[in-house]
Amino acid sequence: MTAAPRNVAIDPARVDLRTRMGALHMPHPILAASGCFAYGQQFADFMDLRRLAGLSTKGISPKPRFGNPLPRICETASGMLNSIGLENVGAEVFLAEKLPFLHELGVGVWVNFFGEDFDSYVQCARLLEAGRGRGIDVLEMNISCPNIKKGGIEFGTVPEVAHRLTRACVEVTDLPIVVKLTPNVADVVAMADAVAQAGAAGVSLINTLTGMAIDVRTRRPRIATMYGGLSGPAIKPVALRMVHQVATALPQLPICGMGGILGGEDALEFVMAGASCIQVGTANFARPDAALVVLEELRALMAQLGIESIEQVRGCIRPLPAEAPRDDGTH
Amino acid sequence: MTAAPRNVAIDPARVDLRTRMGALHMPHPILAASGCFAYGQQFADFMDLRRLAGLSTKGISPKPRFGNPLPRICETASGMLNSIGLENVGAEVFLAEKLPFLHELGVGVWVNFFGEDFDSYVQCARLLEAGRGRGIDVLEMNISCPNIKKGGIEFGTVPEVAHRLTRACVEVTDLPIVVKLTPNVADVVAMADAVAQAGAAGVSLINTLTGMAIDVRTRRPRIATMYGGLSGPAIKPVALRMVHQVATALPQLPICGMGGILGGEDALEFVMAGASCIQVGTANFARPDAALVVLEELRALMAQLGIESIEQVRGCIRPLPAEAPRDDGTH
Amino acid sequence: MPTQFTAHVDLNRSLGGGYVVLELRADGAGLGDVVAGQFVMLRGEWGRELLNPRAFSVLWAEPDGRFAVLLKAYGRGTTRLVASRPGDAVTVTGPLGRGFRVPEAGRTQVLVAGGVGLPPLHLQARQAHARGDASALELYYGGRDRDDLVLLDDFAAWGIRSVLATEDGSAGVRGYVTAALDERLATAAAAGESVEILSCGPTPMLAAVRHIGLRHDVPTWLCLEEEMACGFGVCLGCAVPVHGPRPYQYCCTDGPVFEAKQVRWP
Amino acid sequence: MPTQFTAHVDLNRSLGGGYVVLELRADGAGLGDVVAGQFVMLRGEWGRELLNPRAFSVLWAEPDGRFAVLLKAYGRGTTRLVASRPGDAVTVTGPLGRGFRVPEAGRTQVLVAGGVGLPPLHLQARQAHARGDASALELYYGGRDRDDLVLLDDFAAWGIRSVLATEDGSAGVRGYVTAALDERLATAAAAGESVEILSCGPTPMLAAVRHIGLRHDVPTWLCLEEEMACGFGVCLGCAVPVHGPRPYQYCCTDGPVFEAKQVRWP
Ligand SMILES: Cc1cc2nc3c(=O)[nH]c(=O)nc-3n(C[C@H](O)[C@H](O)[C@H](O)COP(=O)(O)OP(=O)(O)OC[C@H]3O[C@@H](n4cnc5c(N)ncnc54)[C@H](O)[C@@H]3O)c2cc1C
Ligand SMILES: Cc1cc2nc3c(=O)[nH]c(=O)nc-3n(C[C@H](O)[C@H](O)[C@H](O)COP(=O)(O)OP(=O)(O)OC[C@H]3O[C@@H](n4cnc5c(N)ncnc54)[C@H](O)[C@@H]3O)c2cc1C
Ligand SMILES: Cc1cc2nc3c(=O)[nH]c(=O)nc-3n(C[C@H](O)[C@H](O)[C@H](O)COP(=O)(O)O)c2cc1C
Ligand SMILES: Cc1cc2nc3c(=O)[nH]c(=O)nc-3n(C[C@H](O)[C@H](O)[C@H](O)COP(=O)(O)O)c2cc1C
Ligand code: FES
Ligand code: FES
Repeated sequence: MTAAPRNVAIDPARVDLRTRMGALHMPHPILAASGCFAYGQQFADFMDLRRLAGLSTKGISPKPRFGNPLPRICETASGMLNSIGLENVGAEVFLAEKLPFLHELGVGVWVNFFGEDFDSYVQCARLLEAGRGRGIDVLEMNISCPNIKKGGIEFGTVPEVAHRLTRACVEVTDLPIVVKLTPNVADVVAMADAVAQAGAAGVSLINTLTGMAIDVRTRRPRIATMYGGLSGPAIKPVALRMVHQVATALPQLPICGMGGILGGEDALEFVMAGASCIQVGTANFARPDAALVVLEELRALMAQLGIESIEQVRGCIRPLPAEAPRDDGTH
Repeated sequence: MTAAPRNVAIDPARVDLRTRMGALHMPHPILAASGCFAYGQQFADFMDLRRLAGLSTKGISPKPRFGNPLPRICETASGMLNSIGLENVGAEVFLAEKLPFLHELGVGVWVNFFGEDFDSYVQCARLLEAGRGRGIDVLEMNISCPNIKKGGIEFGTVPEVAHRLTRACVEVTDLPIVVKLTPNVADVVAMADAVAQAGAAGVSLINTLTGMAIDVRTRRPRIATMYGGLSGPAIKPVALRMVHQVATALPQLPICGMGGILGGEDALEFVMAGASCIQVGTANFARPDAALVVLEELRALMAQLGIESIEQVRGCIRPLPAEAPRDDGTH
Repeated sequence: MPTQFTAHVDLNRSLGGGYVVLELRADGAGLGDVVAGQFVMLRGEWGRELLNPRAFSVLWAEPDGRFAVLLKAYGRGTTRLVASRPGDAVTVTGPLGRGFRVPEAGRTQVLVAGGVGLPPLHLQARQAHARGDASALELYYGGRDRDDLVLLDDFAAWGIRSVLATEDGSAGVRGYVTAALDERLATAAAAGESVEILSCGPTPMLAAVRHIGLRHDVPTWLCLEEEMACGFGVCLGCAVPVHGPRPYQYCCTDGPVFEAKQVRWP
Repeated sequence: MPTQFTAHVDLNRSLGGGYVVLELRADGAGLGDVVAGQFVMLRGEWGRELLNPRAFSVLWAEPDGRFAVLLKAYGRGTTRLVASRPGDAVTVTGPLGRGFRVPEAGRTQVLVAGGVGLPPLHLQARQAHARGDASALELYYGGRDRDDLVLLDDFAAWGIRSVLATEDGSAGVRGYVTAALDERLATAAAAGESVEILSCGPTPMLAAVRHIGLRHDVPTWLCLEEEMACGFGVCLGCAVPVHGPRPYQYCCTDGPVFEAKQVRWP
């Protein structure tokens, strides 16, 4: 029969949580996700931001953007829909007014960015390059913006287009560019491969699934823009599958995993699927310190299972030997 | 301000639930979904099958198929994963041993079918044609079988391929063919359009999203085949979005909606999104009479909201006029 | 400064008509000082189905860490909270948002309440009474029927005059409370009396109050409800359309109290 | 024939060690006759997070509609059931599956139990006692420690000899119960005694029992656990690998009791 890993508990102090995204070394794998952490400040009321491996900012565009009409959010079963409209302060204001706070604090900063069209993506990367050495560690390029016009969809769904866009942005900055992919595709590996070939330092998986909810009493969509992005535990199985697909097909490409992570066990699932680090998104709304909860639960769970380091189990998932009775710890 | 529809309650007896899928007329829109209702028999213990508008059988292939190794299912947040392996008795046995029971009972029968490759799809449609006039009302062609080999993926994700396959099957039977599409695509409208052009009588939306779950204690996938199909309320927002996209882009194409329907309000959401009928799947496992619960709740809810017929509200969802304070019945 | 803490249900007091006062006791310090109109985000042990906390105006808060909210079962979250039993754990974030201002000398504050919109005005009245200027307040309170009008004794005890209106006439005048409000403002105008409106309740009522306030050109403050995920300014979900350079402000941080003329409604 | 009905929790009795006996009362007729090894699918008011019911062997069932299950908190569903209070509603489907057969004259049934695998064997013993042939039964019962060995008094009262084993030696012999079973079968073989094994418990234990039964060539019946969504043969989730023309049978309809030599395990 398939013996389960022995899982002999060890001292939590012995658990080595260090990890890296390509050249970027991190003390542990837990970051806060874009759009769920604003620019960090508000969370300082609730937690010590420096305990995070980093945070991904709200998506930044070259010019400031106002958001979408309301309602912008609604809850669904084990998830929520949002259509905020990529509202943000714009690159200049971000660099001048938001970044210094994070820089002084010394928290790792991933700047999530996008453009309204091809050129403005490149322009945004160029503008943000000014933040290198002033607090920015990574540019997380969001190519999955259903909300933006001008063929915005193609950036995230057509490998050739994503390749060209990534290449163009990589050329204007020395910051590592991690490309955030949309799950709304048939072949996520082709997308990951395309951006990897173009020089991406890694990929973030996944952004939200496009969804809809209806208020049968008002006969209106629950999101003013009709469709919104689905996040939360509901999408975790899709996120894990995509992380595993990409990690298996492109073992050299670092992956930042996310999608429905609420606790340490969720995070460990992503690591075992092949993620080098993970982001906590929607969970921050209910618990501002959600990412730290995930961190402590992850440490405790690894200790309990006798897992000594992230590297030891990253991407360790292998198929089941068929038909063996499972010792899955159930009674 | 946007006044909500007046919603003056009416007598449930006055609610007209009749609907039609193209030429197929149905007393009401509620069917049981494929793979969640076997071939019907087991449910006779729990309910009067004739009260259903119909049932979709477990997917039938030309030859019998045995299923996948275990574990085949696992639960996720507001959903479940399955990888049954399209196990079925095969077309001959279905026609000889399963169909007569349903035919005598007089319940509407949608035969969900697939093939291992292009030719076996066509062969299966030809074999099932023999069931016309002997109980089969609709052939529901499942082109979203991640589990099958030989370019199985392409059938469900490449419009041209889906078009050719549909055309070939339509030509060998006089039964209406409703094509069941996978949500694992970037552009579901292109797929729907391709099969409509090929002569499909309608589309079923949606099949399961491909997902994964991991047991961190055993370091194994919770599904033996690694990935499985995600169903249940978790996927409802994605299903509603796709139904609405297709209904808006192709108003002439009848849609059978499904994905996470547990109650009458869920069903009404799908109707308002543009579905002509709906299928209840995963919900049958917890409640064998789930589809009838949905039916009665739908009738009661429509009465309460003063909706006199399905046609009155099918596809009625319009965008919100921006910025009007909403009278959404909240306090 | 808002904090997040765990509290336990002390008492679940039914007021009839489906209204419930939930009294909670913070494990720690609790909310501290609360301005009328400020709110808390509450979340019970809801597992993974209902992810986000729900917003509730503070009805009262004591220095000892106890506080209360008034609610009614509306959807899934409020239904669970209404069913909660003493001892149940609730995660609390607050106090959040900006509340009502205190009455200025010589100006009457007309409180216009509907349904579960009562708490901010109830707290405003409680605090005015504590300061000894309850006399500057009046309550206009409307509902479908008499069951919708709760906690009236408190206002009476504080010596605050209440004008009631119900759609079925089962208490006070028949019809909407906004009609009575309209008359009240006409009288005030005639008498050259200085008044301002503080209102909280169903959005349609607030829309009507806004129009009346604007028409009579009296300062009008609306405590708004918007869908909220976080309550502390990070999800950007609770946008409120406003006039001015930026098209939106945020209900949870800029509000929930907004001045009527600021709000960009038709 | 299985039916689905609503029941309410009568009693939630803790046996220590985390084991709980949940006594339920059907609103209607209930389960009717139950064969030892048959099970029910139970689902509380779980909203939309946990969709599927959970499977539990019937511990006992009365004609008046009352019945009981033995459980322990394992994951999310069992945790909720263990926490359920008298009066809570539970949706029940059952009785489901095929149970154990009754002892043949002159043959000893050796019951091998582990953890929450006790109920089928406990019911087999109860029914044998009721028929007056409890003497044909013996219990081999293993657990991690003494807390894992519950309801022993019942077997004593029925006059059934029990051999206990715990991994920490806190009750009975130290080690796995399968060691004691092995010896028992050796003695039986030597004495030419006719025995068969009925076993239910953790899968690793069943795998060991299977090997021992096959080695000693005695009829061995295993009550298996497989992930189940429906419990009545429609989801095809609960496949059990078997020898024979078809590679799988179904735990919920063909089982949960399978003959050891039938099961296709290494
Ligand atoms: C600042 C503020 C103060 C409030 N004070 C009170 C109060 O004192 N008493 C009271 O009973 N209610 C109050 N509400 C309304 C209360 O928050 C909603 O009734 C509650 O969120 C509905 O949740 P539900 O789970 O019952 O409904 P569901 O429909 O299940 O909720 C689904 C989602 O929509 C959101 N939502 C639905 N309706 C509203 C609404 N009207 N306002 C905001 N979010 C909504 C929920 O927060 C949740 O995220 C207040 C709302 C706000 C914004
Ligand atoms: C025929 C049969 C009889 C059983 N009798 C008993 C009993 O008398 N007492 C008892 O405590 N337990 C019994 N079990 C096991 C019990 O069903 C599982 O412990 C329970 O389903 C776990 O659910 P959970 O929500 O706690 O775990 P979760 O991990 O949250 O469950 C997630 C999903 O996996 C399934 N699952 C997980 N573990 C098992 C398992 N071991 N067997 C079947 N499905 C599983 C659940 O049904 C659920 O669908 C029996 C199982 C079967 C198949
Ligand atoms: C309200 C909200 C706003 C978001 N904004 C952004 C954004 O600006 N850029 C981006 O790349 N992802 C954005 N996301 C997606 C998240 O970063 C994350 O990829 C997704 O929510 C899945 O993770 P989760 O389930 O933990 O939330 C947003 C998500 C939410 C809920
Ligand atoms: C166990 C299981 C088996 C299924 N088998 C099939 C199948 O054979 N053919 C098919 O087209 N869809 C199959 N489906 C998909 C359902 O018919 C349905 O499209 C999907 O589950 C979404 O609906 P739901 O959320 O109501 O379950 C299966 C679903 C489940 C859960
Ligand atoms: S509720 Fe999140 S920003 Fe206001
Ligand atoms: S549990 Fe569904 S077939 Fe056995």
